[in-house]
Amino acid sequence: MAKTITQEFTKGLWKEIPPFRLVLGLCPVLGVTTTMENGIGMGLATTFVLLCSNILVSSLRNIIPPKVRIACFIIIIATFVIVVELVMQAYAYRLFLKLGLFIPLIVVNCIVLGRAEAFASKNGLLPSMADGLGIGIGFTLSLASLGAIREVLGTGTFYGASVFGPSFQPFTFMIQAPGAFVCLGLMLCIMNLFEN
Amino acid sequence: MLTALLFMLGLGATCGLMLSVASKVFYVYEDPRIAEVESFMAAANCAGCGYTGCSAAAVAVVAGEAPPSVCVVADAEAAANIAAVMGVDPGTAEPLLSYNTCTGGDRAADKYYYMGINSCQALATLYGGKHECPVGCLGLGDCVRACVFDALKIGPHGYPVVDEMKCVGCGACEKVCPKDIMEIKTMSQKLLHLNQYDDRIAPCQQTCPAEIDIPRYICQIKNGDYEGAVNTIRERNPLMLSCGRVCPHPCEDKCRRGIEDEAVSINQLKRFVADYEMNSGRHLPVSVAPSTGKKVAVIGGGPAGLSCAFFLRRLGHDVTIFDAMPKLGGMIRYGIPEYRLPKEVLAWETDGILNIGIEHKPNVMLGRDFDIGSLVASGYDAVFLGIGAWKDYTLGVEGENLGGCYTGIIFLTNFALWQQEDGARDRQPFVGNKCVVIGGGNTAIDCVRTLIRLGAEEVSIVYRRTRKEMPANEVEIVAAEHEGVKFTFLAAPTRVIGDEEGNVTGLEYLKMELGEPDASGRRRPVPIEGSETIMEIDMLITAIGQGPDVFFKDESKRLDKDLNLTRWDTIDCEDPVALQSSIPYIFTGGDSATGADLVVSAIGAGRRAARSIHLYITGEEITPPDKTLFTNNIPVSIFDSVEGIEKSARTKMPELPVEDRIKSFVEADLVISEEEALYESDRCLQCCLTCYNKDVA
Amino acid sequence: MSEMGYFSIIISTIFVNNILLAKFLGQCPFLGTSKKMETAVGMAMAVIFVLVLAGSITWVIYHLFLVPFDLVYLRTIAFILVIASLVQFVELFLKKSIPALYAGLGIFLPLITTNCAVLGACVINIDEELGFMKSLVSSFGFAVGFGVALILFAGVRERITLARVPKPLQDTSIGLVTAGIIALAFFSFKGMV
Amino acid sequence: MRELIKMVVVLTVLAAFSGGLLAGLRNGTAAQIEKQQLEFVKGPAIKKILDGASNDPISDRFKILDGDVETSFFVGKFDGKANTVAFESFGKGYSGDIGLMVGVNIVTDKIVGIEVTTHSETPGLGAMAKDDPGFAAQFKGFSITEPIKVTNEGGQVNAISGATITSRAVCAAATDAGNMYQKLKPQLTEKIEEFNK
Repeated sequence: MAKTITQEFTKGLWKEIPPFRLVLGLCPVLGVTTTMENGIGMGLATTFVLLCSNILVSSLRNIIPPKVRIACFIIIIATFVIVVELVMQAYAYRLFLKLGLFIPLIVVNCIVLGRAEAFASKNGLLPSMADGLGIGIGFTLSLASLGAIREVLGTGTFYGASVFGPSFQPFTFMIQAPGAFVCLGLMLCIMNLFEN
Repeated sequence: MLTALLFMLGLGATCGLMLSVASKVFYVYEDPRIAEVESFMAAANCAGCGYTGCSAAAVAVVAGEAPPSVCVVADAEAAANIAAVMGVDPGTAEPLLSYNTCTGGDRAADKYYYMGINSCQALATLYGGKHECPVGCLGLGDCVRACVFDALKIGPHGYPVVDEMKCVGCGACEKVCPKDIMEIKTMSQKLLHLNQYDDRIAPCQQTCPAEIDIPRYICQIKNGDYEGAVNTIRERNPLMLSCGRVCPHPCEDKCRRGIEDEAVSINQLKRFVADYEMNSGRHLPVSVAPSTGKKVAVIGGGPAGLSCAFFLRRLGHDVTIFDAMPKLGGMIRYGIPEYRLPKEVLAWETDGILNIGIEHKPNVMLGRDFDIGSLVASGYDAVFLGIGAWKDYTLGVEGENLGGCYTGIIFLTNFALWQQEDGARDRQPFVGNKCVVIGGGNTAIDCVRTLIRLGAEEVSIVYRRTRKEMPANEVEIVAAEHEGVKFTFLAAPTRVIGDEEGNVTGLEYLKMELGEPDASGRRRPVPIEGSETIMEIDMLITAIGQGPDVFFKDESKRLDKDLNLTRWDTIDCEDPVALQSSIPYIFTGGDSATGADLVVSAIGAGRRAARSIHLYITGEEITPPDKTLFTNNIPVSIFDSVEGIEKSARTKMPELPVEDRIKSFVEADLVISEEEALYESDRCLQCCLTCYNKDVA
Repeated sequence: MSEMGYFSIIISTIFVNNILLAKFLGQCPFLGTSKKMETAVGMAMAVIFVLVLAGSITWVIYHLFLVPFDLVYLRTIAFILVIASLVQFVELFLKKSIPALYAGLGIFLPLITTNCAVLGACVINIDEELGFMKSLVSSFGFAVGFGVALILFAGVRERITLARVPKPLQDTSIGLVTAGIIALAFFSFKGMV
Repeated sequence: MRELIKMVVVLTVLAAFSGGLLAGLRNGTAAQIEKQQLEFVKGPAIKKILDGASNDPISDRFKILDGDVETSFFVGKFDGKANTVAFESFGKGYSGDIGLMVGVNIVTDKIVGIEVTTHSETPGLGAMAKDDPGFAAQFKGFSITEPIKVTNEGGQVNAISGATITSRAVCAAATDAGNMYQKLKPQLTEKIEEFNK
C-alpha cells in the first residue's frame, strides 16, 4: 500500500493514463483536440484545476462533513475553473476562443471530481499533489498526442507549422466530430496492441 | 466584490440548508451499507461502470448485483474497502471468486460444426451453440478476453479454468458469458439457489433431496482437497456426519455408473470427509453474512430445524432453536440408535451448528411451555415449525395397550434417554425374551437391532407384505438379518393376547397373499380367510408409521387455530418448495410437513424453508421459480445406457463383525480409508447434464 | 438560434447540433450506459427529465440574479452548485414521497451533477440568449437528441458483440469507431436549420 | 443537530470564500479581458479593412444604440481625415451565424473591405469565406446602399464553390450592414466628425 510519491506521480503517465486507461473525461478529449495547441492548452488548464483542487481538498479533508462533501468539492473545483477561465480570457484570449465552452465544463470532468473524491479526500497533501500532477500531465500528453495526429492529418500542420507543403489536400474528416471518435478509437486500439 | 461575496454566501447557505433540512424531512431508511459503500466510490457519477451514478452502483453492490470492484475510477484499495463492507468477518468470509459451472468442455458432443466464429456471444445466437448440451460452455473464451486480471484461461479440456490467485471476483466474465457458465455469487446467493431445470447438474445432484453438489465434492476429494469438499457439502447440508452414517443415499440410485457397473459409493465418500473434519479436531470456519437484525424462531431441533437454523444464520438472521428435548438432534438423537449414529458424533455436529451463533433453548415444548403468540409478542419475525413426526400410528386392534406393548418411538426414545441422560438412568427400559416388532420401516429395524443388543433372546419382525416391499434401507435389513432377526412376512396382526395380569403373551395374525398393485405401485396384500395364527411373545413393539404430534393446536389459544393441517395431521403448506403454512409467518418442513421421511429430505426442506423465511422477512416474493427442479430429474440427463464404462468394484463399507457388534452399542458401520476414498472418488464419472468422463476413450 | 421558431429549435438540437455527436458533451455516460439497451433507455428518459429541470432553473438563476447583479462570471459555479443541490433535493423528495417514480427515474438523477451534457446544454442555452420558453424547448431537444443517439448507439453495440472484432479493437475501441460512424451519419443533418 | 449546523456553515464559508476570491480576480482582470476581446475577435478584421489608417481604430471607437442592439463603430483616419468606419453585422450561415466586419467610406458610401470575424462553417468549404482573401476582395468598391447578391441570384459576387449558403450569408450580412449604415448615417457622420476635431 505504501506507494512512494514518485509512484503516485508516474502512475498517471502510463498505468492509469486518462483517457486511455481510465476511459473518463472524454468530452474535452474529443471536443478540443482539433489542433495540438488546443490539446495542450486544455490539458494544462485541466492539470491546473486538478492540482489546485487536489491540494485544497486534501488540506480540507478533515473539515468537510461527509454529507455535503460533493457540494464542497464542486465549489472548490468550480472556483479554480473560473480562475482558469478569467486568466485565460485576460492573457490567452485566442486559446480561450477555441476552447470556449469546454473550459466551464472542466467542472464536470469526471477525472477532476473523481480524483478529488477517490484520492485527495483520503490522502495527504504531498501524495495528492503528485497524483493530481501525474494524472494532469498524463491527460495533457494524451490530449496533445491526439491533437497532433488530428492536426497533422486534418490540416496538414504540426503545431501551426505546415508539414506537407501547400500541395497537401487536408484530410478534413479528422478534425471534425466523427474523426475525433474514430481517431481516439484507433489510438486505443494501438495502445492495446502494444500492451499485448 | 461585495455582491459576489453576498451572492455566493447566500447560495451556499441556501443549498446547505435546503439539503440538510431535506435529508431530515425526507429521511427514508436505507441499508446503511449503501452509504458506506458509496463513500468508497469515486463519486464522480460518471456512469463509466454502466450504472447510473454512484449511488445506483452502491445499491447494486449491496444487493449483490455488482461486484465490489464496480467503480472504474476508484482504485483497488477502494474495491477492497467495499468488499470489507459487504463481507463478513474477513477471517471467515470466503473470497468472491469466479466459478466455472460447466466442466464439459471438449467431452461434450457436437451437434453443429461452425467455421470462422470465434466469440461465444455470436455462437450462442446461432441455434444456441455447437454442443448437444443446451446449457454447456461454448469454449471460445469470451470470458478469458473479458478478464482484465488475466485470471482465466481456456484449459486443456476446452473450458475456462480460473486462477484463484489472480481472480478478484470482479464479475466481468460472468457478464459476457452468454450461457451463464461463469458465476460470481455471494455466499448468500449460493445458499438460496434451488436446483432448476436449466442448471448444469448431474443426475445424483438432481436426485439428492438436499441438492448437494456431489460431483464437485467428489472431485475435491480426488484432488485431496478434503476441506474444500467439506465446505461444498456444507453449502447444502450442515449434518454431514449424521447423513454420512444414516442416509439411504437416493443419489446412488441415479448414479450413471450404476447403469453399467456398480454405483459410486457417494455416501461413504461424504462420511469420509465429514469424519476427516471431526478427526482433525476443529470445526472448519463457516462464513456468515452480516447481521440483518431479524429474529426467527425455530421450533424443533431435529434435522429440519437444525438445517433451517443453520442456513438462516448464514444468511445473517438471529435464530433461536426451541426444543422439547434436553439435547439437540430430534429424531436422529432419540430415534436413531447409538450403534448407527454415536451421540458423541452428533454432539460434535450440533455444537458446530450452534457455534456459528445460534441460540438453543432446550426442554421447552410448544403448547406446554410457550405458544406461537408468545413468540410473535417477543418480536420474532417468522417461525419455523420443525416438530417432526413423533406420534406412532396405532394398529387399532384389541389388546395393543397391554403391558409389554410399546410403540416404536416411545421405545427408542425411552431407551435413548436412559442411555444418554443422567436424569433418566433409573428408568431402565423393559426388554422381553421373545420380542416382536410390527412394521417394515427403519423404525422397526432400529427397534429389533436395539433389542438384540439389549439381550433379547428372540427378536422377529412381523410385516404384512414381503421383504421386497419393506421401506427400510436395504443395508439395515441385511444387517438385521446378519444379526439374527427373524422375519415373518405377509402377516397382518388382528389381536394381541394378554394374561390375567394384563401382560402380553401372544399375537394373533392373519396370513396374507399379494393381490393387485395399489396406488403406490406395491402389490396390495389380501388376507387369506381362516389363516389366523398365534405367535407366542412377551414383548410387542408397533412401528407401523408416524405422524406429527399436533396437540399444541388444541392447547394454544389464538394464533394456532388458523393453522391448517392435512388429514394426516401434517402441517398443510400449499407449495412443497415454499413451505409456507396457512399463517404467512409460519413455515414448516421435514417430517412435520411430509410425515416420516428421510433425514436428508428434512435437511433439504430446512434449507428451502430458510430460503422462504429469508425472502419473507426481507419483503421479497417467496414463490419459487417455475423452473425449480425439486428432486425431479431433468429428462435429457437420464440415460438408458452409458458408453465407455470399464467395470470396477465398488468400495465395500467396512463393518464390525457381527459377534462384536451385537454385544454393544459401538458404532457398527465404519469409515473407509483414505486410500479407498481416493479409489472410490476416481470411479466417479464427473457427470454433468449430458456429458461425463468416459473410462475408455 | 435566438430568432428561430420552436420547431427549428427542436430539429436543431436533436439532429443538427446533437449534444453527443456534434457537441461532444456527455461522453462518459454515452460510452458507459450504452452497453445494454435497457440502461440506455432508462438513461435517456432520466436525462430528458433532468435536463428540462436544470435548463429552467439555470435560466432563472442567470436572468434573475447573475445578470442584474453583474455576476455573469460566476455562472459556472452558481449553475453547478444549484443543479447539484436541487437534484439531490428532488432525489430525496421523490424517494420519500413518490417512491414509484423514484424507482423509475430517481436512480438516474445523481448523473445530472457530473454529466457535462447537462451543464453544457444549460450553458449553450444561455450563450444563445434564448427566452425562457425557448430555452426550455431547447433543453428538451438536447435531451431527446442525447436519448436518440444513445439508443441508436446501444442498438449498434449490442449487435457488435456478434461480430468478429480483432482483439485490440474490442470494447471501448470499436465503440468509439462506431460512434464516429454514427456521428458521420448525423453530419448529413447539417444545414437543415 | 450539530452536524447539521456544521454542514451549513462549512458550505457557506466555502462558497463565500470562493465568491470573494473570484470577485477579486475578476476586478483585477476585467480591463485586460475587454482589451483582449476587441483585439482578438475584431482586431484582425478591423486592421485588415482599415489597413494604412494613421490612427489606432481599436481605441478610436464609439457605440450607437439602435433599438436593443448596441453596435461598436471603429474609425479609420486616411490622409489625415476620419472618413472610414468599420462595424460588424451578422448573416445566417450553414451552421450558425457568420460575423462580418464591413468597412465603409462615409464620403463615397462604398465598401472599402470586408472580413469574416466569427463563423462555424465547414472547414475547407464555408470556411473559405474567411480563409480565401479572393472572396472578400470582390466586395471592395461595391456601393453599400444597394443590396449585394451572388451571381446566380443576379448579383455580382462569385460564390465559393461548394459553399453557396455561406456565400449568400456573407452577402446578406453585407446587405444588412448597408441597411443599418443608411439608417444610422446621420448619427454616424456626427460622431465621426468629432474625431476630426
